[in-house]
Amino acid sequence: MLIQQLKQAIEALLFVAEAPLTEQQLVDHFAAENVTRKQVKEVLNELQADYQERGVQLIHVASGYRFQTRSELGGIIGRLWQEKPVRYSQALLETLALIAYRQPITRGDIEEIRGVSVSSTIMKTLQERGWIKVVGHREVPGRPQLYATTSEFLDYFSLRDLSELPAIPEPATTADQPGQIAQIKLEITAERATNEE
Amino acid sequence: MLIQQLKQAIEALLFVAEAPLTEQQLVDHFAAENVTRKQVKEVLNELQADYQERGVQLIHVASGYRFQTRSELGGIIGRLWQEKPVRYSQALLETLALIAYRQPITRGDIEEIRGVSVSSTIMKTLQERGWIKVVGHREVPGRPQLYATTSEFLDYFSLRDLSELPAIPEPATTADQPGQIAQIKLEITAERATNEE
Amino acid sequence: MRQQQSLPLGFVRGKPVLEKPDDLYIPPDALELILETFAGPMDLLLYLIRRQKLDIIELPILPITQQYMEYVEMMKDLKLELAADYLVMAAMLAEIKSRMLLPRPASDEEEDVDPRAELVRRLREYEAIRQGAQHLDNLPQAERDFFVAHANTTARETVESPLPEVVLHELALAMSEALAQAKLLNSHQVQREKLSTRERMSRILDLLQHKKRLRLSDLFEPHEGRAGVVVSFLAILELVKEALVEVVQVNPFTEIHVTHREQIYAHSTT
Repeated sequence: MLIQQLKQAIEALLFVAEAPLTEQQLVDHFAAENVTRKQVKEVLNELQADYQERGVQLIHVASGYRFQTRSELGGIIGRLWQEKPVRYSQALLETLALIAYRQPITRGDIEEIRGVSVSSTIMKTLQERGWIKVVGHREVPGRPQLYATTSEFLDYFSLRDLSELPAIPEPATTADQPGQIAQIKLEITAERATNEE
Repeated sequence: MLIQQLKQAIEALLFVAEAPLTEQQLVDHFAAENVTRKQVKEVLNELQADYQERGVQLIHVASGYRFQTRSELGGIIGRLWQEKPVRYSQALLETLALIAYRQPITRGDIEEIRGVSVSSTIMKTLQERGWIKVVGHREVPGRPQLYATTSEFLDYFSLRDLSELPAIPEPATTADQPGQIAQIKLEITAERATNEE
Repeated sequence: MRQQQSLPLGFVRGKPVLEKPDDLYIPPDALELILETFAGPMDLLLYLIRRQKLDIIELPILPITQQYMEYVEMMKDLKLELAADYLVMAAMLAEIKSRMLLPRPASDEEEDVDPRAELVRRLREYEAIRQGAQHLDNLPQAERDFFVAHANTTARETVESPLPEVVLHELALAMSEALAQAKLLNSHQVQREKLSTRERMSRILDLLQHKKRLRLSDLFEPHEGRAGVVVSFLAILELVKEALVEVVQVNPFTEIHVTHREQIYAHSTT
């Protein structure tokens, strides 16, 4: 397969696939043509460059590559539809930020930091949107659920991974450190257990 | 609005609109920016030229302009939706077997042997596949159709004639099964070997 | 009347509402707005600190507590149903204040922890999270700032779903299963010999679909040899036995015909 044909095919695939496509999915798609990973990478890079200044761009998000419109055009394109885009409340954004930046985290942790009880509506909304999920339990009385963000969350905010989130200050350490270290250890255990399932 | 911005916006709009967009719809969309029909036309022409050699092309269809994949790529793109072949049901296989081994046979005969009614879907599937056909009617009330296998059936299974159909194996359900006992023994041995590892 | 200073009643679209209307009338909608203004007591506390341009680390507990209480009192005055969380914070501030006021025993100096430390930690963490929330809000969001781009394709329509595969062995197994179900295995032993006959039966019936009458002699193909003739003959006998065809000879020594039974009826009625 000529690289020019491969480029056209990958471009077309990315425009018609229902979800973002990963490098691996693309390599697999062309298994019959013996297309190498290197070729796929090369084509993706070329396409990203080609579309740099266009109305749509090739973006690498958590679940793969997809074409999406330039962010600056949001307002103009939004006119196509009657409804205005949803604006999220401060409470929801703070809850989401806590889960995103401090995951895995329990509802209790969120309430402690925000100083208010977390509304069930907010947690339900976040889960229904597929942005957060339960990744385990903290092994303390009551075994509270530990929440983390999903790849849908990253996709929605056009991010590839959590490291792309703009930085915020690290949590301040408290006097009673040993307790916190033990806690972190437990969290990791819980997460591992979930992954093995 | 700069022509460059307008081009990006129209390009993005055509990629997100649910249906093709007409020149008029585009002019209306930019009413607030005083974009002229001439400008829209110009942008559309430019976009058509830009995408001439790409994996997707800007096509003018009856209801307007839309981006669509190059027709030559059909086969490669179609693979995205290519399903893994499913398996036929036991009921279908038994019906086919009865027709093959006991032809010419009526649906009633098959039902009598299998003890359950034969679904019309199964008969339709087998006929559509070209494996069975009606070769006549039994002259009894209702004149039921007599089914037989076809030469496509023989071709599919690489048989010269029906006499090459394999002899029917003993069903696995009967009690005296030296073969099965041996098999169980082997399984236990295999399991032990695994445990010893 | 309580002294107002410049405490905001709340924020409307991010802008602080500083003045209570002179006539003390607050439209019901505004009350709710005020309630929803702060995302919680931490938010309020942080606002008070920032407004006074104070340092969180050096948290001046006395003025902050005083201002916080004023705000809470004002909310009570306005008959707002105050969230319990605000009162919890008020109690916490009061406790810290009282501990600050108590003289510290010299002997405990090593274990002495600033009573504000925990609140300061929480405030800093909350401030960080507020920043995080702001970052999230500023990130490009799907369906607000960007839209996933799609092109049309006809490729999908041309996809044919592959037909299931069957191997011969499966067919034999299925037959065995079907017969086992009917407990008819013994009486239905299928012999290879007989299968050729059954195939020939199907063929004769099929021929009769197109030609109503077949000459018996046409059913014997000389090139098949003796075995072929036998198979055809057995097939015809089997078809007659199963009452699927009729063999007719109008006069002795004339051509023998094989016809569909239906055909006989047709002739006899006309």
